[in-house]
This record gives sequence, structure tokens and C-alpha cells, in this order.
Amino acid sequence: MLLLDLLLMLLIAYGFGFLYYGLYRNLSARVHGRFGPSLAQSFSDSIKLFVKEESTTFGWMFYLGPVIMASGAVLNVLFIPFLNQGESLQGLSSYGNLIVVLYLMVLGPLGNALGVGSSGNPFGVMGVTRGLTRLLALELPFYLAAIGVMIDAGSADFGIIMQAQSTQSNMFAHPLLFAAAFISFLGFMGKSPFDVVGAPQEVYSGPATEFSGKFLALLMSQSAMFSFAKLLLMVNLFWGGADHLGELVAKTFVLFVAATFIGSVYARFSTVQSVEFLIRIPTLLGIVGLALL
Amino acid sequence: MDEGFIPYQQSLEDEEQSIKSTQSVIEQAIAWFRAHSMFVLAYGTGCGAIEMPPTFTSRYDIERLGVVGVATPRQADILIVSGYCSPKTLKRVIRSYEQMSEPKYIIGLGSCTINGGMYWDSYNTIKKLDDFLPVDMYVNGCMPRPEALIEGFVKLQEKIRANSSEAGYIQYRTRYAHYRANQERLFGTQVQPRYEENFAGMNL
Amino acid sequence: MERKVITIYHGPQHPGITGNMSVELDLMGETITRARTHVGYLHRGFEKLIERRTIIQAFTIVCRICVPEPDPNEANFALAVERLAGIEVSERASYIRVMVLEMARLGAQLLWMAGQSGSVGLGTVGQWSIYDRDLILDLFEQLTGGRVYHMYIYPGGVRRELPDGFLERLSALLDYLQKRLDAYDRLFFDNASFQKRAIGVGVVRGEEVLRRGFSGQVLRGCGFARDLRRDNPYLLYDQLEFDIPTQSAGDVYARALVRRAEMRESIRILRQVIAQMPEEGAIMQKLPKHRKFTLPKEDTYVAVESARGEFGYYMAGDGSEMIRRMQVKGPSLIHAFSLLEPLLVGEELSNVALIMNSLGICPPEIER
Amino acid sequence: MMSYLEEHYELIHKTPRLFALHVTREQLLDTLHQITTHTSFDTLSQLTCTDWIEEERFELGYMLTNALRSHNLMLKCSIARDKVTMPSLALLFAQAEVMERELHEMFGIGFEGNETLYDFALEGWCDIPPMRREFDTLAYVNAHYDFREGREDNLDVKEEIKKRKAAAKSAKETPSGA
Repeated sequence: MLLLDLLLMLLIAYGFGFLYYGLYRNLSARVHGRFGPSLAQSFSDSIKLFVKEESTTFGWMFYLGPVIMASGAVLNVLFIPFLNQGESLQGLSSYGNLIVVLYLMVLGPLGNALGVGSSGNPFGVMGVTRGLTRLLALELPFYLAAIGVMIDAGSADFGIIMQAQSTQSNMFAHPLLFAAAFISFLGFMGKSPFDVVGAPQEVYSGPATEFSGKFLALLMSQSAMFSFAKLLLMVNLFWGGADHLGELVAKTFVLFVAATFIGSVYARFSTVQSVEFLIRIPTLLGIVGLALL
Repeated sequence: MDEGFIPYQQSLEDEEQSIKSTQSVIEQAIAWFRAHSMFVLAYGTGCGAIEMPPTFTSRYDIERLGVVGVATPRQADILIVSGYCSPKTLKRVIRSYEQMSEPKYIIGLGSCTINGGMYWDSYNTIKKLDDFLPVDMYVNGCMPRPEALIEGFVKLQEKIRANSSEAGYIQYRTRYAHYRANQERLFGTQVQPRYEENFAGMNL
Repeated sequence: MERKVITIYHGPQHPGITGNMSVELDLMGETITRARTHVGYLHRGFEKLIERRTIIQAFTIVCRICVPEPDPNEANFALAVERLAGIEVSERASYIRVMVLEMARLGAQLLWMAGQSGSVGLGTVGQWSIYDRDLILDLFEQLTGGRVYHMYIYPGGVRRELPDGFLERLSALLDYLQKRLDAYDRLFFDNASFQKRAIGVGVVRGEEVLRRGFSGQVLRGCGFARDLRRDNPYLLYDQLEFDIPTQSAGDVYARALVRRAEMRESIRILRQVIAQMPEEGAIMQKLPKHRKFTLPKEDTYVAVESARGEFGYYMAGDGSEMIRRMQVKGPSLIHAFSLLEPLLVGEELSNVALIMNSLGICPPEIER
Repeated sequence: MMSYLEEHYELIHKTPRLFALHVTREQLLDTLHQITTHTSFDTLSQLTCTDWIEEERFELGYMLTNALRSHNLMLKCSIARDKVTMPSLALLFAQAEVMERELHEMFGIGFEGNETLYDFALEGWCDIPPMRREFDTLAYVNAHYDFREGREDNLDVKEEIKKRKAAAKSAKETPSGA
């Protein structure tokens, strides 16, 4: 039964991940004043990449990169409960808590660094360096916000955190913590102005520069699932989770649209600037938020 | 192949119905996905690159067809050789093409790729792109309008869906000696590593 | 500890490069310690081709020298031939030429805006501005039959009469663009994230810049109001009112602000042209027959202000129907070598595209 | 500033804002030095070269412009085609370096003192420098590139035009629609 549940969770994450990616392309196309591709376009892209006849590789470490990254995303999805009540779609959340999830979020990028490093492409390595530097700066405010939420609920367990918000969601109870988490969430989603990692005008595609065919498809799928997991995390921590699937979709959608629109009107910061910014403003917000608890 | 450009282009544009009917359902589905997701390498080789921004942005919005630009050759399916090619550029174009993973296609944009165009008597531009690389679709004009480029993409989609054995990348493998000889003749001593050395052992 | 220096090629196949050229960079971490510009990927030998073409044949290829803004080439070619052959152009034709040049300048600035915003990952601006540039290209198509290459400004005048209602449509487009420029101000020029990226980057400063042959926004961005339209007037620019915007900071943002003001000035010039253009008049002088159209054995130099700086032609005739020598000097030649190379040293890798775009480097005019 | 030039040199007025001046190869550096110190023509904006093959000389043009960018002065210097070296101006003007590099490649002119005379636009060129008059680009093209076969009616354009004219003429003589 649990296995079936897990499978369902993965399917939902996969499906909605790609749907949201399609929506992202569509919505930003509307901002640009055009129609954009169909919603299923990114799904077609990933299928096409899976059936490419050739995929360049640079030895076994190179295979491991996307695989570790994908397993990080899968575990992330499985450890975050989709709903705040009931038995189904709870995944492995009873075996782990917020701290495990926060740890797992770092696993993927670190694993990918191994794979990219073995390709020897300077742009890939540069992208990974940028990614890890940014990750350090992103984690600080996000962890502060997460700690605040945990202190408030008195537990690191998702169920208890969500239950604590049944009267008032954390977004209104602790707006400063939410602001800190939201800004670093933008960075986690790779949205402007924090999209230094794969900046095409600077380092080609960053870490993905040398990945082709199946590897790229794997990276695409994991990033779709991973971004759904991040949306889920934000909804659970600050919006009190969801009672049923419909509410979940609505809440993640609103969050996603906000991130998309913000991303399409800002210029990209350079690495140093984004680290500086993240360490200053959201971290300060987080500290003040913690102090006000 | 008949002589002259028009029959040659006709042969590129012909939809190969007979082959299509012999495909299995899975092959057809794969071909459909390939035709509806085309990643274009962002390499503006010549002045045709000036009509690519309008094609890719809000006025003509070619992303509707599933065409997007990507930054690196590894991720790309389609290489647009946009206009005249000097030997110095051609070397880089060949290099980029060989780094792309199969199946891959080339669109020759502009008259200069077809017969040298305006620069037919210039000492530093090639006159016939398909001597050096297998071109899957030519779009003529100087400049070709964005509509013409979109038409080229639509024709190329048909060709990809027909899944022909004469697709450029297959020809580049089977008739490599021919292309290589032409490249060597043009570049003289400054040739690059052979294609086999790039793809040896990389087939998964 | 000795830090490792790696050498990478930024281009020619790179999304952050302005056209088909490359910059060889020595990097220490992400900081550039040495930069070398490489060109030649677009060399077509125009100057050789023109030596073996008659004047009419040469006219058709000069516009292809610079792709984003071909019309200064046509104007230069026509001005040089007219000066050597002693042809006077009618007032109406001159007005039409000014109109074409300003439209082209506006289009080139919009295209620059797409590149500059793209270099900092603000793709939305590019999508909008290329659409707006396309509306200008539509007018060009009505006027000349070509979107990008117009082959319109011909020695002796211009090639075709204005289509019916053209000036009204142009006027309507200017109203539209005026409104759009406000939108660009909000989204791009006043955007705090763009300011954060652009201020203090790629600084050109000092009296010395005048001696080094720079032109265009590089000079105007560091406080020198140099514009050939005013300093060395050609066509009818001495009869039109316009300002030369300047900034004093000399960085990427200053050059962007100069361009922003220039777009408004172009619109102002175009409005004057619409108001002042004579209704009637010849647009073309009577020229000698194709094979009899010869240039005397003399030489001259003409220059116009393109959207990126001084665009000059040296032309020498030899008494035959061919042009003996025509040498093109675009602003990018100096900017891409003697300005870009030292400017990049000490900058971060992420600023390369930013700086290149702000200098408006256009490779086809460097190597022709 | 004009008065100084007119006093010391034989100035050719081409237009009200464009002047020319002939100098010999030996005088060049000295004249440039004098002009840049005594007049406001202190910027090198272009370096041109014209090949007068029938007179056995290259004519180099040093285009100077003033700080106001309002006037241009061209220093013209003829050198023999076989003895093709010039003193480099790289120390005087930083921008001269790349201009000389281009002329070196296109005409084969050496510039003494310029360290950067390596490939500019061409890569591994081993023919005659292409902008020299004796270099025949069409012959080079025929030797190095293949042309695509034209359409059948395009192979001999003159014949074809004649044919079409004759056809049009005969069509006129026998009015259609009868």
C-alpha cells in the first residue's frame, strides 16, 4: 500500500512538475507578448531527449552526476507530505522530518558537481562553482525561516507544523520569516535575479553544458520534480499545507505564478552580487523574524 | 540527384510517404516527438542571424512549433548556418556540428549557403555548403524573411517525421570520406581531428 | 599559493557574444587577467569585390557590410560617389535620406536594447523591443521592398518615391514608439537590478579617450558631446534641431542612458522631417549611363554618425567605371581592439557580454 | 590651426572640412609629430591604403581628425610596391596597432615596431595578400571552390536574354487572343 502511495506521489510530482514547467514557458511568453509553446512542450522535449540516438559521456562518474541529482529530487518528493491530513499521499514523512528534507535539498547539486567535474569543461565547472556558492547563501535565510517555523510549532515534523497553522498560516503569523524564505525560494527555483548558475550569456548552460540526450532528459525530469517539491515545501511550511489535492494545486499554482512573474522582470545579478544580496536582506529579515518569535 | 538547385531542393522537401507507411507505431511516435521539439544551436554564423531574433521573439514566435534556442551544441538538434561561411567560420561550424548528438539536422539559411549569393566571387566565402556538411533544408533569399525560415522549419518537420534514411546525419556517417575530402581540400594543412575520433565509443 | 590561470574562448559560438567573433580570455577564478579579440569569421573581402564591380553593382553590396544598421553604408557610399562625381542631390531626396537614416538608427537602438538586456538575462525587454523594431522594418518594407537590406539611398538621390500615406503611418508609429519608450524606462532603464549590474562596470574615462579615436556613445557616455551630425554635418542635419545627450560616468549604465535619450532625439528629428519635407520635388538626379558612370582620379573621405559611432568611407576613383579603392572604417574596429581588450582586464566573466553590448561591437563591419 | 598648416605645408583643400597633405616616407613621423603638437589634429581615425599598380606604388593615407571631430586631414604617403615597410605609429596612437595589423595582412606591408602583425581576419593565408591588385579573386575562387550547377536556362545568360527578346518580339508581331 505504501509502495503504491509512493508511486502515486512520484507520478503527481512528475506530471505537475512538467505541467508547471510548461506553464512557466507559457506564462512568460504572455509577459513577452506572444503565445508560447503548448503546455505539453517540455514533456515532448524530455521524451525527445530520452530517445536521442547518441549521448556523449566522459566515464562512469559522468553517469553518476544526473543519477545522484535525480535520486535527491525523488527522495525530496517522498519525504514531504502532499496533504496535511489523512493517510494517503503522506509518503515517508513519518520516517523523516523537515531537517532530513533540508539536508536532501543539498544532496542533488553536490552529486551533480561530481559528474560535471569529470567532463573537464571549464564552463561546467564554473557553473557548479557558482551553483555551490549561491547555494550556501540561499541556505542561510531559508534555514533561519525553517528554524523559526520549527520553534513556533515546537517540532520538526511536517504534520505538527501544518497543524499548528490550522488557525492562522505562518505567512501571516510570521511575515518576515515568510519574506526571507520566499526570496531564497526564488533562488532555489533558479529565477531571476538569482539565476547565475546557468546564465547562457556567461557560462553557456552552466552545469548542464556537457550533458546531452538521456542525461539532459534526466536532468530536466529531476528539475521538474524538484521544483514541485520546493513548491510543496513552501506550501507546507507557510500556507498550512492542503486539505485535498485541489487545494494543493491551487496553492502551488499561486506560488508558482508569483515566482514566474517576479522572475521575468528582473535582471540577473552576478554571483557576488546575489550572494551579497542574499546574505544581507533575507538573512536580516530572517534574524529579525526569529527575534520577534 | 539531378543537376541544379531547384531539383535538389525539391528532393529535400519531398515528403517520403512510402517510408512513412512502413514505420511502426512507436517509430512514428518517436518521429513525432522529434519533429515537435527542435532545439536550435544559438550560433549566428553570418548575417542571416539578424532575422533570427524576430523569428524567435514575439512577432513570429517560433516557439509555438517547439523550436527553442539552446546554448551548447551538446543539447542542440538543429544547426542553422545563417548565411555566408568563411573557411574560418566553417571550421567552427563543422566542429559544432560534430559535437551535436544524433539525430541532428542542418538548415542552410540564405542564398550564400546555396551558391555563394552576393559573394560568389569572394575569395573568403564558401559557395556550396552541402560539399562540406549535409544540409537537410535550404531556405533561400537575402535575407530570408522570418516567414521563410518558419516555412523551412515546417518542411524540416515533415522530413523528420518521414524518418528518411537519407537524413543528413546518416549521410554524414556513411559518406564521411566525401565530406572529409572536401574539408581537407579547403582547409589544407589546418584540418581538425576526424569525426570518428569524436564519436568512437560514445554510442550508448 | 600559485593560482591557476585558464584560457577560454568566449565565442564565436556563444550566446553572450555580439555576433560571430570571439574573445580569448585568461581567467583567474572568474576574473579576467588578459583579453584578446579575434575576428575574421565574417571576412568577405568587400573592398576587393567593390574593386571589380561598377558603381551600380557595388551599390547593391555595400549595405551588407553592417547588418544591424545597413543604411549608413548606403549613405556613405552615395555621399562619396556624389562628392567625387560632382552630383548635387535635391532637397526632398536629402530629407528622405535623413528620414531613412533616423529610422535605421531607431531600429538599431531597439536591437541594441534587446542585446543589452539579454546580456543581463532580462529577456522580456528584448522580446518587446524586437517586436517594436519589426514595426519599423515593416515601414522599410513599404518604402524599399526590403526588411533588412534596403538598397535605397542611391548616388544621386533615393531610388523610389514614398508610397501613399507613408508619412502618416510613420507619424502614427512614432506616437506608438514614444509611449513604448516610457514602458522601456520602467522595465529596463529604471530597473534597480539592471542598475545594480551596469553602474560602475566598464568605465571609460579621461581626456585621453579623445585621442584614441573612439566615437559614438563611448565619448558621449564620458561627457564629450561629439556627434558628427552636429560637428561635421552632412545631408540636412545642420537645419534640424536636436540635442546631443551626454553622461559623465563613462560606465555601461551611462552609455545606456545616452542611447535612451538618443532614441527620443531620433523621434524628434523624424517629426521635424515629416513636418518640413517638401511635398513635391525630384528624388533622383539624372545620372550617366551604367557603363559611362565614371569617377575621376581623386579621393575623398566621408563619415556619418551611425547608431554606434563614426562610420567612415575612404573612396578613391581612377577615371574608370570601377572604384579603385573603397575602405570602410566602422566604429567597432577601434572599440573591439584598442578599447575592449584593456577594458575587460580585471572584470568578471559575467560582465563580458554586458560590456561588449554596451560598446555596440558589430563584427561584420570590423573585418568587412 | 589652419594657418599653421598652410604656413608650413602645401595643403590641398578637398572640401571646406577635408584637407590633404603629401609627405614622403622619411618625413612622415616628423610631420605627424609637428602636426599633433602644433595643431588640434591629434587623433588617428583611419589608416587607408590604395594600390596604384600601374604607377608601382602604394598610397597610404593617415586620416587625422581633431578633438572636435569637425575637420579631417589626410596625410598621404606613397611608397614603392616592392619596398614595403613603414614605420609603425603604435607608440603615437594606440589604435594604429590594429589598423596596421589589418594592412599588413591585406597588402603585405610591414610596419617596423609593431609587434602584433599576426593574423587578423584570415587564417593560414598563404596566397598573395588579397587586397593587392594582382590578386585575382575570381581566379582564386575558381581554383579553390566549386560552384553549384546553375539552372539550364541560366548557363549562358547572354544567349538566354537574346532568346527571350526574340520570343517577346515574335509574340508582339503575332498578336494573341485572335
